Order: sequence, then structure tokens, then C-alpha cells
Amino acid sequence: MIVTVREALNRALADSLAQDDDVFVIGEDVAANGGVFKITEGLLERFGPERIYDTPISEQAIIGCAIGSALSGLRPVAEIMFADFAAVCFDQLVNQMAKIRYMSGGQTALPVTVRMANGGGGAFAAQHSQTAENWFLNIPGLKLVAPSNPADAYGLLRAAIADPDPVLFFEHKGMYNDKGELAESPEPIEIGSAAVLRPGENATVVASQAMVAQALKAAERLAEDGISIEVIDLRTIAPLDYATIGASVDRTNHLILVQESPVGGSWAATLVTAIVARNFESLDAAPVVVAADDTPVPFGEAMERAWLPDADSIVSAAEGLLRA
Amino acid sequence: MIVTVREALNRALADSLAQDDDVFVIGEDVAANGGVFKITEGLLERFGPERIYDTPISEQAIIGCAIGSALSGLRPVAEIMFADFAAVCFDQLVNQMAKIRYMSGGQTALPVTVRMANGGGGAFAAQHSQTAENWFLNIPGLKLVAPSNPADAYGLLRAAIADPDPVLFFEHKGMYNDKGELAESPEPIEIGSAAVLRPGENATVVASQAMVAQALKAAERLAEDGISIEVIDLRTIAPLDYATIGASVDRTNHLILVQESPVGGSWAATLVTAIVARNFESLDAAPVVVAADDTPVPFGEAMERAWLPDADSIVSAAEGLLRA
Amino acid sequence: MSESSTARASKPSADTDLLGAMLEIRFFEDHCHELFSAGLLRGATHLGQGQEAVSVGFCRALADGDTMTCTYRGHAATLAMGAPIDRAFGEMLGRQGGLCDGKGGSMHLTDVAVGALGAFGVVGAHLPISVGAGFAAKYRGSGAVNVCFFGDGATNIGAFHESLNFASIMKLPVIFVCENNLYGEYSPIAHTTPIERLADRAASYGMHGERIDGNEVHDVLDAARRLVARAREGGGPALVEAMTYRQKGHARSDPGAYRPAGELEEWLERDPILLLERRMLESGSSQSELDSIRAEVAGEVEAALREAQSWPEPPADARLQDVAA
Amino acid sequence: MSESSTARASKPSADTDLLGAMLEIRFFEDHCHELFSAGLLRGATHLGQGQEAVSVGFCRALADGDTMTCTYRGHAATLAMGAPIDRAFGEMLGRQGGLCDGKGGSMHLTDVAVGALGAFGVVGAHLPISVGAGFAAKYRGSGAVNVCFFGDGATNIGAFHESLNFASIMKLPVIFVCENNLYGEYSPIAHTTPIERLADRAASYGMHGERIDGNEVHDVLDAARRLVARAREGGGPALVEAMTYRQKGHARSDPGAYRPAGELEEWLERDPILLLERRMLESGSSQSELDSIRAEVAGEVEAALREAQSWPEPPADARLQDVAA
Ligand SMILES: Cc1ncc(C[n+]2csc(CCOP(=O)(O)OP(=O)(O)O)c2C)c(N)n1
Ligand SMILES: Cc1ncc(C[n+]2csc(CCOP(=O)(O)OP(=O)(O)O)c2C)c(N)n1
Ligand SMILES: [Mg+2]
Ligand SMILES: [Mg+2]
Repeated sequence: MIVTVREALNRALADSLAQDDDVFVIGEDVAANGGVFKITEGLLERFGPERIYDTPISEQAIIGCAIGSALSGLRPVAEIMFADFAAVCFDQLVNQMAKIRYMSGGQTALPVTVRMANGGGGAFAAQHSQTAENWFLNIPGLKLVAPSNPADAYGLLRAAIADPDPVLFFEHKGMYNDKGELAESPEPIEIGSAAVLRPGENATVVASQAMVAQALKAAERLAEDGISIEVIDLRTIAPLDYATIGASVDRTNHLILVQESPVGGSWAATLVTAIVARNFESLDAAPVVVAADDTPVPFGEAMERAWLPDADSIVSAAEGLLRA
Repeated sequence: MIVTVREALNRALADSLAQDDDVFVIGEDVAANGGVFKITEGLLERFGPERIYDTPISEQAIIGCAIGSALSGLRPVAEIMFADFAAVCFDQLVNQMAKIRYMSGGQTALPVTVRMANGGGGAFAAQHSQTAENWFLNIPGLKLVAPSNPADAYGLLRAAIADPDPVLFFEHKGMYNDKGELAESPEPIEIGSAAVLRPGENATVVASQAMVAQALKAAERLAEDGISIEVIDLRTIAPLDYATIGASVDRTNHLILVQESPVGGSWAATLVTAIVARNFESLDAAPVVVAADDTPVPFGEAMERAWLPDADSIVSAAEGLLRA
Repeated sequence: MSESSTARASKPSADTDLLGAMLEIRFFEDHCHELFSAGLLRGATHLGQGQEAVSVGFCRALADGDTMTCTYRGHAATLAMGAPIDRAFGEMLGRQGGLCDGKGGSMHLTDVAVGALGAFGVVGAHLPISVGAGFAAKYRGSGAVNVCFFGDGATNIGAFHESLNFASIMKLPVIFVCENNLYGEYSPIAHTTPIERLADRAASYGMHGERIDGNEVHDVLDAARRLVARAREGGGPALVEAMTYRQKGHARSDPGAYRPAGELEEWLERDPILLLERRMLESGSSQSELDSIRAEVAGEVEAALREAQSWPEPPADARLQDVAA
Repeated sequence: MSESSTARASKPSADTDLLGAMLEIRFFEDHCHELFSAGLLRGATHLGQGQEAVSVGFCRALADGDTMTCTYRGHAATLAMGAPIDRAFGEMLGRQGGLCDGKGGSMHLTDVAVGALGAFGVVGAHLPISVGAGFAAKYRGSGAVNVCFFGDGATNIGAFHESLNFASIMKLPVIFVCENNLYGEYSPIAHTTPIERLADRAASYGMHGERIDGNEVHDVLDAARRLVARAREGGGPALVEAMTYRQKGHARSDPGAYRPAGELEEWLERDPILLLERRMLESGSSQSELDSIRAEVAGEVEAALREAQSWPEPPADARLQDVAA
């Protein structure tokens, strides 16, 4: 069945709600109007106002409500719309949600899923376009998930909701209409496993979300020049799947990472550090990070397009790396 | 003159206040009681209530007040006490303060200094011990400063206050009583420059704040075994001083980074990525990150001590790296 | 300081001036709506047709040196402060010469030169920043006042609470203007807020609060003059709840399906421009006078748009500037 | 469920029980003070001597299944819920077998088994979490109630505002108990807050608010029973301002130099334990009865401390557990 990412996410929510009465959905305008990005459309009609909740514009209260209800055994799915707004409830996410299990000495599970829309390319400018997943990398206690296609969106969201730990679930706002195959009876997908999308010999390209399509496009073009690229979709930002990526690098001896984020404190920097430590002898050259510029996200079309990495920048990086 | 870090910071504030009427100090209990960490002691008496302000427990309002007054040409120095509390005003710091100059197309400078106390080792547990500087690495538009001794504390705080851009200034709460030399007429120290504290031949150790003393101690011990370590104090977390560190690595061919933070999304990961990219051919082995464990900061004494890197862990890392 | 900003400070607020200012905003936003529908305007576009009297009434009560902050729905307020129309269009279109040289876009119109300190995309985020502007005025003894515009929904976010408390305890010259347009996105305010009069929240801060008719520009102007003068003299902040209505959807192509039948029509009857025109007719203006104001402003706005459309995009490399000094 | 928690739910709240509970907390905290002074207790130590009646009065009004959240100054509330004293000491000391196996310490005493969901170190951070506990009770129709303790200073932080509004619009069974001890750290509440009665802030949320004498344990208990019953029956949340006083400094070795002369002495006269003892004497208890309660509780607390001190530290490797499932 061909569905959009939006449809896959909507179905994952519906299936989780149908399967477990402890699951509920909460966020701004997620009920009566199906969400700003229309991911929760129809859920109110199907599951009723006892399962699907609209809230005031109060992100701290939304996340706190999720935490407190999870402490009481529920399984909340909270939406905070644009991932940039994670900043207004950052304390709840990083100082409370991420640490409660630990500070209590393991007295409690905390099965909270927080969904949010990250990413640029839509002319939403500096406060509505960020890849906020990078804000959470130094916070032990959080799992970070970032799917790039309908099947992963479905499977990972099911897994996130079923997970006993807090999961931040990032949906790229530019990909909601992207289409792909979804099985008739799709299964959850394990959090923490990257996916090899295209096998290759000469270099490993690891990308996430919108950059995956760019990586595949670049691989296609490089193949015409006889360069064989292995493309890996990261899928989970924390914990990183060092095994899959390391094994690939051991074969290709070259690593390129692609992200629509600046380099500082990013998952790419984290991954480079780990792979260099684990697979140093396999590397024929320094890993290359194809990243966004070290600036906020600009509004204007040409500026934003140039800010974002694309297939061209990946092709150049690969050529630079392999012809060095 | 031998002074403590506390005294150096206090003097830097006083000198900046004396020099420029646009400088003011604001924060919780910074006026009447000289601050929880006693850094602002005596400022109210000397400069009066028109320059030194106590506030409600309202970190968003404190930072917003700093931003708005800087937009109006003032030069605020805000304190938010424990760096962990940066989480409750994270939006003001990362979505507003860091981006206003950019979003406005450069219409305005934003000379805000935000002081906060980071770091562990004092049994303050998970919500009062973090090295929160790592939360900001993926946010272009912020300068991050983290001194390790009285002279740097003085010189960098003067520079931060004089800087036209927002600076987050991290003071390690375990180091306020540390002593060191301060010149009679000390000068500002340029933001963005690391300091070589001990020259060496066999490996470069880069550390920040409390880890600098551990690195020096480790270098001392390794010297007894004939291993010569160059110790670099990072001093500025953003922008990183790639030139100084790269030049050192080009000579020593080995790099060790020491931080009291987990690896994910940290400055060490950022630095490894940059140095590997710039100095790959100089590296005889993969850089080693001596980091804290990937957990929140534990309370119990033995657990917290084990969580923190120390001279022992640096010595082991160096031996592992050089004898590999 | 631009021409219109100087004008704003010195000119008597004749009805023709008020009408012209509201029409300028209305036509500006109508053009934005069309541009968006035609695919010529990218990104988010939060329009405020029907709310013009709040911005115009308050900003007309300000003097040079006063400042203003607003939201993503901030075209009206920014223009009312005197930002040049062509440069505002330029910013919407992402052009070089736009107010922010194309870096900010619709949600972040800023013109510091006329006191428009910024438009902010995170709900509530600019209230603390207005506190800072008020703080600076008090610190310097400049007598300046800051006006802070925000929506009804924003009164439920933490930054609102911290800002009003902070401004009150410090007695800062900030007028917090809540434009109660009955909805936050698609949610009626009554669904998210357990009290009816948002102005009553001022009591939590020992602050003066009042509710006004936000569609009667003279009501707005009267309240604004009174409260701005009070703040300027050290009387401290105030919370004003201006009742109004946004005639378009929340953003972009939101059709507003959540509105009860007849609600929009009722409010269209109370359109602030219509109300002022009616009043002007009653006090002696002729329909042809009004028509000619309308035509003149329409022409100016149209010309400004054409001007802005003639500007180039900034070069891609411009993105690398303005991060730091 | 521990013995004392069951007792809490079923026993009539005889004065002896109330007195015992307050003494237990008082002695616990006096020991902590001594341990800290002797260098045997690491980290932050926020004591609440003088505020015991608030915790005891409220927690005695709860039933099994009810829950509580509190602050870093949360020893009293956690013990009042029925957390074992030895395990509470153990946590203060960072021992294995401490409530959190040594991972949390003084600021984070937690005993989920007795409904003590946690103690939180960031001002205001647990109010949203209490909202969630109330939400779960309503979601499940369990009839459970959550009590949320926080300080006067916390009423100025954003999370307070969002939480009360949210709880009110959703009619959640949460009692927000503001322990107004007159200071946030070293700042008198009047320096940071422009209104005198914090309970009045309930009006912003259409919520019931009241101020009570937090040092009269019976006043507290009466209010608590009434409001807990109301919340249990679906009457929604309430804000209670309990007037009280912390007899020690804010934390650690703060000598409280900011107190006006005589203030502490006045409040020591109104010590909640003293007030209850006086009342018991008036209604027929003998001094020797009171003395023997005191001696008995002192012995229990002392024994609990000795017990906890006999426990080992957790092994260093234990730090690697409990991050995730
Ligand atoms: C912190 C935050 N949460 C959510 C949003 C998404 N959002 C944008 S506008 C809006 C509604 C705001 O309503 P109101 O304050 O009444 O202003 P209006 O849009 O009606 O002018 C919301 C929820 C946001 N921008 N920021
Ligand atoms: C967000 C935040 N800001 C500041 C602090 C530092 N701090 C700890 S306790 C305290 C005072 C709190 O006062 P109040 O709410 O009255 O509670 P009390 O300590 O009197 O019980 C402050 C400011 C903090 N823990 N969290
Ligand atoms: Mg609104
Ligand atoms: Mg207090």
C-alpha cells in the first residue's frame, strides 16, 4: 500500500490507541482540528474526547502532564508542533523527563512519546526550521528518533509509544507528503537500528530525514561516474547504531555524514567521534561532514536553498574524499 | 596578587560597572545578598540599586530583560545561578537572543552576558551539576566561555561584557575558591583563544575548567614515566580555537580531550570532528575522549567520583594511546 | 528616522490619518493574501485583517523613542510604527532591501529605526523582551514607553506570567496589549482558558487592567494615550485586552471551519475600517472624500509592492552575514 | 505499601498522631542539620523546620492511591506520605537502600510506593508533573487526588501559571499548596511579588483559592480534607496559601542575616509543634504524655539514622544503572 508519511503516522497513532487504552494523545489543536500538520486528523472522532486532548498554549504543562501521567502508568503521546518550541519546555524535557527514572533510583518507568516537526526548506525562517534533535544529544535518558519514510515513520512511532522510556520523535515538516510503501500489517521497528538503503563499495554516506533522499540522489549520480556509495539512513539519533555504520566503514573505508544542521554539537560530530575511535584503522581519510552553515536558518529562497546541503554538495564531498 | 576565582569575577564585574554606565547586573539574589555563590558581593553597596537588581524567580523574564535592554543599547550582565536553570529560559537564550541579530538582518547588536555556574563534584545531583555549555553548541549566534583560573575568569568576563554579541559565561561551581595570580591591572582576554599551559611532545591534552587541573596532574605523573604531554586549556567552548589545538596536534600527533560531560553532542565531539578533518594526516591514532559516563550526574559520593574523569583516567588514556 | 515615523509623533490624529493608516495595513495584507494564493509568497503568512484598529490606535499614541514588539501576526503593528511599506513587502518576498534584507520574512518584520524592535514567532517570547525595553527606558530615565502586542492564547504561556509580574514589581513603562481575537489557532479562547475577561489577569500582578473595544479606533487611541502617558510619568505597566476579530484564517490557507455560523458576518459588520468610515460620514465627511483616501492609499500600497518586486533576491552568500558582529 | 502509609489512611487523626508525625520530621531534619554541620552530609540541604504542619496536615488528608510532589525542601512532605525514615536518611547519606539507592540525595527524595512521586530541584518544575498525576486520576476515574507543595517564590515562575490554568480548564484533582514561608532564598516575597495574598492568583484561573494558617495543623487538616474531598468528587483543583515560616536558613549554612530583628523569635512562638502541644495540654493531655511521645519519636528517628548509617555506599558501578529500562 502506498501512503504518505502523514498517513503512516496517523495510522500508527490510531493503531496504538486501539491496542492500548492507556495511550492518549495531547497537544495544541490536535483534537478538534486534527493538528496543525494534520497528523492527528480523525482521532477525536474515532477515539473520543477521553483519549484525544486539545490544550492551552502551555508547552511546559503539556510535557509535565505527559510526565506525571506516565508516572501514574499511562502512555502519553504529546505533540509540541514545531520542534523549535521544545525550547519553551526544555526544562521539562531535559531536567525532568530525562532524569526522573535515574534520580529515583529506577523506581519508575516513563513511557512518554513527544512528537514534533523539525527541519527547514519551507521558508519558515529561524524560529520554525531547526533540527532540534541536536539540542538533546548531551542528555542521557532520552531516545531520539527521526524517520525518513512512511514505513519507518509507522514502525518507529509504534515502537516509541510502546517503549518504557521517554522518546522524542522528530517528524520532518517538509516530508509529511512524501510517499512510500507500508505493509498491510506493519510491525514496530526497533529503536536504535540504522537502515542500509543502498549497498556500495567506495564510501559510506549516513544521512537522516530529508537528507536521505539527497544522499540517494547523489549516489545515483556518482554511480554514473563509477563511484559506488553505500547509503545508510540513520533513523535513530540516540542511541546511534555504531555497529551498522562501523561495519559499513570497515568495508568502504570512507565516511560521509549529511545533516541539515550546523556541525557543532551535532549527531554527525558525535558519530564521527565514535567511528574514528572504533574504526580508525579502517578509515583511508578523515570523515567528511556535509552540514548546514553555521548560521540560523535564513528566510529568503536562495539563501535557504544554499544553507541546506543537497545532492550536489554530497557529490562534491564524495569526489573530494575519494579523489584526494 | 593571589586571588580566588570568586574574587576575580567580582573584580571584573566591578571594573566593568565602573567603566561603563550602560553595564548593569541582574539576577536572583545578586543584589542584597551578593548572589548564591557570592560573586556579586559588595556591588550593591558600591554601585547602588540603579545598577544592581534582584529579581523574582523568573528566568525567562531575566533573560528577556537582558535582551530587550541590550536592544535598547544597554550592556546587561544577567546571572541565572545554576547552569541547569538555563533550561527554563532556553527559548529566550537559543531562539531569541542567539537569533535576533540574524533575523533582523543585522539591525542591532546584542551585548548580553549571561553568567551561570556549571559542573559537578559537589553532590548536587542530576539537576544542579550539569555542564550545560553542551546544550548550546548547535546554536549559531552564541559565544560560550568557560574559564579555569582567576586570571582567565577576570579577563574573559571583561571581554564578554565588552563583546557586542551574546556570551554565555560558565563558572565552575567547584572552582570558585581556587586561587591564582591576577595582575595589578589585568586586561581583557580575547574570546576564542585557547591557552597552552604546559608544552609537551608526545600528546596534546585539551581540557576545560575543572578538568584542566586533572590534566596538569596527569601530565606531571606521565612526565615521571618519560611521557611528555602538552596541556591546553580550552577557555572558549564556542568558537573553538582550532588553530592552537591543530598546531599542537601537528607536533604531538596524538590528541586527548577531557570533559566532565558525556560524549554525545559535546564540545569534545565537535573538536574531534574538526581536528580529524583538518589534521588527519598528523594523527597517529584516533583521538581519545576522556568523558563522563553517559548517565545523569549521580548523588552518592563514590558514584559521582567515578562518574567524573580525573588524573587517573587521563593517565590511562594517554598510556593506552601512546603504547597502542 | 523615516518620514512616516516623524509624522506619527507630531501630527494630530485626525480621522483621515487613522483611516489612512488602517487602510494601508489592510491593503498590505490583502496583497499578501493574494501573493500567497498566487504562490508568490513563501512560508508562513499570518494575516490580521480586522485587527488594524488595535495596532493603529496604540502606535499613534507613541512618540519618537518609544518602542514596540509584536508577534508573527505583526505586519499591522510594524507598519503602524512607520516601517516603510515597500521594505515591508520586500521582506515578505525575501528581497534585498526588505526590512531584514530577506533573512526574517513574514514572521519577523523588524525596523529598529522606527522602534519596531521585532516580531517573534514563539508564542509569548517577546513579552520578556518588552520588559527589557521598558527596563532600559527606566534605567536611562528616557521617558520612553514600550507597547507589547500579543494574542489571547498567549496569556496561557509561562512567559506572559513572568513578564507581567516582573514589569509590575519593577514599575516598568510597558503596555501589554492583548489582542483578543477569540481564537488561538483553531481553538476558541474559552476552550483553553477558564476565565472570560483576560484583562482580569492583571490583578495577579497588582497591575491596572482594562478591556476595550479593539475595533473602535478612537476607543483604542483614548485608552492608549491615557495609559502611555501614565507609564511615561512612572505609573507603571498596564494590561489592556482589546476585543477584536481576525477575519482570515489563522495562517495560510486555514479556511476557519471552526467558526460558528454567522460569527464572521457579525464581525465583518464591526470591521474597524467600516466603523471609522461610518463615523466620519456621520460627522460630515463625504463618501467621495473617503473614496479618494481609499484610492490614494491603495495606489501607494500598490506602488510599494511594485517597487519591492523590482528588487533582487539577496545573493545566497548573504546568509553567512549577520550572525555576529 | 509500607506500614505507616496504611496507618495514615485508616487511623483517625488524633492529636497524638499529628504530633508524632510532626516530631518525626522535626527530629529528622534536626539530625540532618547536625550531620551537615559535622561534615557527614554532602551537597545541598534545604531544611523546613517550622513548616511541618503544612505537610502533615495535607498528607494526613490523603488516602491510598493519592499522590504528592514537592520541592528540594521536601523531606517533610515525603516523610508525611509515609516514606520509611531509615530509607530517607539513607538517601540523604547516599547509601544503598536509601529511597533512591543514593542516586538522588537530599533534593530528590522519592518513594513512589507511598505516592511520593518525587522532589524536584528546579523551582516550579513539578507543578506540571502534578498536573499529569491529576490528569491520570481523572483519565482512569480512580478518584485519586494529587497534592503539590511549592514555595511562595515559585508563584512567579512560568510553570506555575501554565499548570494552574491547565489544571483548571481540565478540572483536574490537584491541590496546589503554596507554603508561603515569606522568603524565596534570601528575598522577602514582597520584594519580588507585587501582591500580598498569593492565594488571590487563583482568580486568574477561575480556581478556588484560600489562605490558611499553615502553623495550625488542625486548620491545615480541615482545609485539606475539605478540598481533597471536593477534588475527589470532581470539583476540580484549588490553590491554598499556607502561611508559615522556615526557622533555618534557605540552605546549608545560610545564617539568615536578611531577617528583620525579632521576626524569627515571633515565629518560634508560633512553632507548629508548640502550638499543637499547647492545644493538647489545654484539652487534657499531660506534659508527661507529651514528653513520652517526644521521647518515643526521638528514639525511633535516632534508631532509623543509626540503621541507615550502617548501610554501605552503593558500588561506584551502580551509577551506570537506571538511565533507561
Ligand atoms: C510556544 C509556541 N507554541 C505554539 C505555537 C504555535 N502557534 C502559533 S500562533 C498560535 C496561536 C496563538 O494564539 P493567540 O495568542 O491568540 O494569537 P493570534 O494568533 O490569535 O494572534 C500558536 C499556538 C508557537 N508559535 N509558539
Ligand atoms: C528555576 C530555578 N531558579 C532558581 C532556583 C534557585 N532556588 C532554589 S530555592 C529558591 C527559592 C525558592 O523560593 P520558594 O519558592 O519560596 O521556596 P522555599 O525555598 O522558600 O521553600 C531558588 C531561587 C531554582 N532551584 N530553580
Ligand atoms: Mg488569538
Ligand atoms: Mg519561600
